[in-house]
Amino acid sequence: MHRNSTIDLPQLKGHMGGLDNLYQEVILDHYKNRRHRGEIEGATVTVDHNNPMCGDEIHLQVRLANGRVENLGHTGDGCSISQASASMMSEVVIGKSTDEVRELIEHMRAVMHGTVEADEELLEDGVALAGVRKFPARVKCALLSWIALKDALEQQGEADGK
Amino acid sequence: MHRNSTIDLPQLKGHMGGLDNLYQEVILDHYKNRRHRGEIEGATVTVDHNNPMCGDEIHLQVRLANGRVENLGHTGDGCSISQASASMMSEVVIGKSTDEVRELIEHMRAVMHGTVEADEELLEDGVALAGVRKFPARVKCALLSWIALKDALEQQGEADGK
Amino acid sequence: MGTASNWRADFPILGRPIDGRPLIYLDSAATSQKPEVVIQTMSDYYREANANVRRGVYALAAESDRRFEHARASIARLVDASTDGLVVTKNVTEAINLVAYAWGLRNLSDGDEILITIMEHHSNIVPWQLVAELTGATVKFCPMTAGHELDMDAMAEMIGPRTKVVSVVHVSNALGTINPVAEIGRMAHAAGALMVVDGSQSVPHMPVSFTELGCDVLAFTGHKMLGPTGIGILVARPELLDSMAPFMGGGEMINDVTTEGSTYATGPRKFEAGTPPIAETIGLGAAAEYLMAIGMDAVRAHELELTRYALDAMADIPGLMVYGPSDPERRGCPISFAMDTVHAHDVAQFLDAQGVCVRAGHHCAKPLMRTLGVAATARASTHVYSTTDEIDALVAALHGSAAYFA
Amino acid sequence: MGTASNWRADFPILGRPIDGRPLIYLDSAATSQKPEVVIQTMSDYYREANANVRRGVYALAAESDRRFEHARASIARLVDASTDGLVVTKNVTEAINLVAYAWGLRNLSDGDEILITIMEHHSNIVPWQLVAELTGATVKFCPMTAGHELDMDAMAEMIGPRTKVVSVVHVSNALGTINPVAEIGRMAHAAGALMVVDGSQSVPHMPVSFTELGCDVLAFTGHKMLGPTGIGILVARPELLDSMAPFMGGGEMINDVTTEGSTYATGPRKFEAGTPPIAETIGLGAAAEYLMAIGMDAVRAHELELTRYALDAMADIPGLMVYGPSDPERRGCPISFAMDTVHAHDVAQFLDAQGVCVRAGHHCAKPLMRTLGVAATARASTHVYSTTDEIDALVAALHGSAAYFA
Ligand SMILES: Cc1ncc(COP(=O)(O)O)c(C=O)c1O
Ligand SMILES: Cc1ncc(COP(=O)(O)O)c(C=O)c1O
Repeated sequence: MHRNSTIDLPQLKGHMGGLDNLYQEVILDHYKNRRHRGEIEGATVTVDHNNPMCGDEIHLQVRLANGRVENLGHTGDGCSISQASASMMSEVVIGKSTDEVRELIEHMRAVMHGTVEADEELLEDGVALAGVRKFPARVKCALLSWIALKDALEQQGEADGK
Repeated sequence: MHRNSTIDLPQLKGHMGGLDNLYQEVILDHYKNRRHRGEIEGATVTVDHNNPMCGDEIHLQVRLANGRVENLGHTGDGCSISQASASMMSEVVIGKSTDEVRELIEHMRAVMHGTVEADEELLEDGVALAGVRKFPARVKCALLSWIALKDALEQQGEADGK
Repeated sequence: MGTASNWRADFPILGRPIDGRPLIYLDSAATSQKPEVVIQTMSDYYREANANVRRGVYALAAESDRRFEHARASIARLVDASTDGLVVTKNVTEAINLVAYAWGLRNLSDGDEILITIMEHHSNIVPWQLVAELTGATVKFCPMTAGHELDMDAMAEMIGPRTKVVSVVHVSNALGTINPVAEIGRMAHAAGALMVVDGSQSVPHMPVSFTELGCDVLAFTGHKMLGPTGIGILVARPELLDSMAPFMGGGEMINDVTTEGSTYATGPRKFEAGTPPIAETIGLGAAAEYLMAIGMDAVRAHELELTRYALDAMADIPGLMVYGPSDPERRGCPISFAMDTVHAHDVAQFLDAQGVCVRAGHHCAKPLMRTLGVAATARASTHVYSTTDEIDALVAALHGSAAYFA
Repeated sequence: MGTASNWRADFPILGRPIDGRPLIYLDSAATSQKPEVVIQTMSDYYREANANVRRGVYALAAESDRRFEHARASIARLVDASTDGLVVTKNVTEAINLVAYAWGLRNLSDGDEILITIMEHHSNIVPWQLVAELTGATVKFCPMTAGHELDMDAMAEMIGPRTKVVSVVHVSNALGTINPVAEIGRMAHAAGALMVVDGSQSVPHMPVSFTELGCDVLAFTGHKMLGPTGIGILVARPELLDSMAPFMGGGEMINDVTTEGSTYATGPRKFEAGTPPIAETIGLGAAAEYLMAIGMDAVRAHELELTRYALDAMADIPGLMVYGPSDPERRGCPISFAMDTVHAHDVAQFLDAQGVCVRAGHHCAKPLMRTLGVAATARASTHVYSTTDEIDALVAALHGSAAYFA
């Protein structure tokens, strides 16, 4: 046998190197207690996105009014990273102006593509997602909800004739 | 330089090993003086065949009557092997019964595919074509007119309702 | 030909640690590893005999032709078929599209039905949807039972006078289920329909005889059967090939080309436009010979043992759901599973940290996933080089992942 | 990067005697030889990093992805294009069929014209004839001048309001002629037509910038550019790809698949159904890097010198007719010729006995051959590894063949 089949279970967490960096406590916490999960009232735009490579799905409902994201709710199915990311994103974007949100989305994309360092002021808990960069296959999971929100802003913009 | 650029020309023939076996005198003679080249009178069936891999073409006119190949003429364009083969074939099939000709064609195919030795009684000059077997790319050239003749016999058979 | 451990030594990648850990490769259903002889046969070809095939008069071209035709014969022999019906494509996806376009575009029309199953890979769904759209035909999906096998009663009912083609996966890549394709073929033929079998997950792992299956088309893909990427195979009855219009046009597939129009080659070449994947054919020939030297019965016996061992061990993992038939005899190699508390991607990621490579996702079978009510599963899959030790490592890591994400 | 003789040492096959003779390979227009780095890069991939691409979460799959994407970027860089427009196919023939089917089937109808030229390869003729047949469009052939160049006056006249697509070979494989494709592209665009360039014989031999050519599609084939068999490339404007319906359906090219219908991926993937030729892409990436390290200007300069040298030497052979432009600057690498007393096949066979590999036949350009009034020509063609010594050997053998068959 290549390895011992009895892994010392309680010891695992904190001893898995890069993996612990991917699955930080704050990420698992958002995964287990997803903020703003569910439908919202008065959504002005709804988008469905999926990751065709793996099957992760996100349904986003957004209430855009007065140039702000007034409320946002998400449902769907996916891995801890995609779900935690949606949860973290919700927390940070609600209440912000659409310009600020657009900037946030761009920042998050740049972080994931490794061109800038994550800014905790901007991303709050979402700063933990920076650990995903080491796992290229998961970057799409982390970005799924952010891309969906970008799409929602654009659709609203078009509907408003901008 | 890899080789001497002044080849001693008059010495070439008879010193080219396998090549001399391919281009036997009798083949080059048939190539230069093609027997039964041209159109014939009273052809009962005409076929056009080509070798799609190289462009060799053969047009065969056959007069089939009384169960025999009464006459045959060929035109077309091709390499020494395909042309010599048409010439040799013409000599040997004219006057034979269609059954004998069918047998001849099968013999020639078997020779080319290496399953039997060439029978000089049957093939006459055509026995020289056996040297082609060593050059798989040229087997199709050697067989072109024979396959065309086979096709002609079949077409006539169908026309005669057999 | 020895035993699994001997075979294992033939695969150079399995001897190299990845990130300092031994590689435990359980993703053979996505693509298999390659034995040294396959890699070397292709390199040798490029170093010794490289020339375009089927047209050169020089000795090097004759040698290239010889190796190419030798390989085609070996591939045909593996599936008990004739080279007269063997078409080389770039992957099984092209092979199925070829049938859909070349046969379907001219033989399907409004009201006709294409019958596939709910457990097909996208490569046996989308080509049919595309020709359906172009011809007015409809694509029907045969459902499966609660035991994740094809519902043969439904199949019998769905095959009717409108059915023009039935196309079924031999072994499901997402469930492992072995489907009774010979029986379905008889039903299809009785209704006058064409029978197509997607052998992508069967041909690499068990004896498959095109002749005995009795289907019209058998398609499979090189990279899953110890061969290279860039090659797929379509085997068809030669008469079917003759009756089909060409798919792609170009060099090699013609009889004559004029400015007025073209006529086409006969036999498999009509469907092999352009320079074929020469080195890949030669590499796949080496893979076929390697498999035949082991013997497909021995391959099947080895993998069946692994499947039985894995199903047993996985039954003891709390919260683990295994898809597909519970009887290992009714399964090929892929074992799809889900853990109730951990998402498939997270399982796969955790396993990777233990050196265990499994796939997570929809396995290109989204209609099946919807039927199962999941977005993704994890999947472990073996080949000749796999061992029970590797299954042990998988099982240990699965226990670990439940703990890690608890 | 040194000189031709250095480059030559990079090609293992050229160091091996064939039947006891050094190999004098002058058939690079049919397929090129491969440098060691290309062969080794593919073997290394199979021995170190083999895993299916674009979906695995494990480290081995990430490494496979990394090599694959790195290669795509190198290939794009070679032709000054963006990877967003780079579609991987099995050969250039598939690339052209892809455009013919995916664009043509939906954009052509009765009365529309497809304009190609009399010097096209069958792979740029037959796909258009096939879609013409399916759509009612007509294929027109632009003629050439007595000097074997495109008749640009005729071209100007033939491009009209009915012209929907113009597809032209950049360098003729049978004549060597370089065609003014940028200029033709401007004419095509002025008429609102799509411009497709077959770069099979240009991309391997000279600097080609997709951006500067200004065409809509540039297609080329891996095995002629020091890369492996089993891969071709289509480069297109990304907007064009977006506007096109899919060609083949299957895994990888989808966004979602349901029993009701499917939606497709965006970008190049929409046209890459099934497992791509992974090792082949990585091998072609190595070939592109090898060519860029030499520099395409240096490649062109070297081959131009060889062409000039060969045309000069061949001019002295009695009874030898050379096709194509007499000015070497107006030619790529292929040199087609005929001897008045010896048929092309016999020439090629005799040359082979001298160790010189040339091609004889119609070069998949039968409409051109008919225009030239011949059934076949012989053709010599070079690449970076070719030398003037080899041209000397060719010329000596041509003298010999006239004597042999006299
Ligand atoms: C100009 C040209 N176009 C197309 C092709 C076809 O290439 P492939 O056979 O690789 O598809 C060739 C080579 O045979 C060629 O020279
Ligand atoms: C059952 C089945 N069909 C089709 C395919 C598609 O194979 P490829 O991607 O090689 O065309 C696969 C593998 O992905 C498969 O498992």
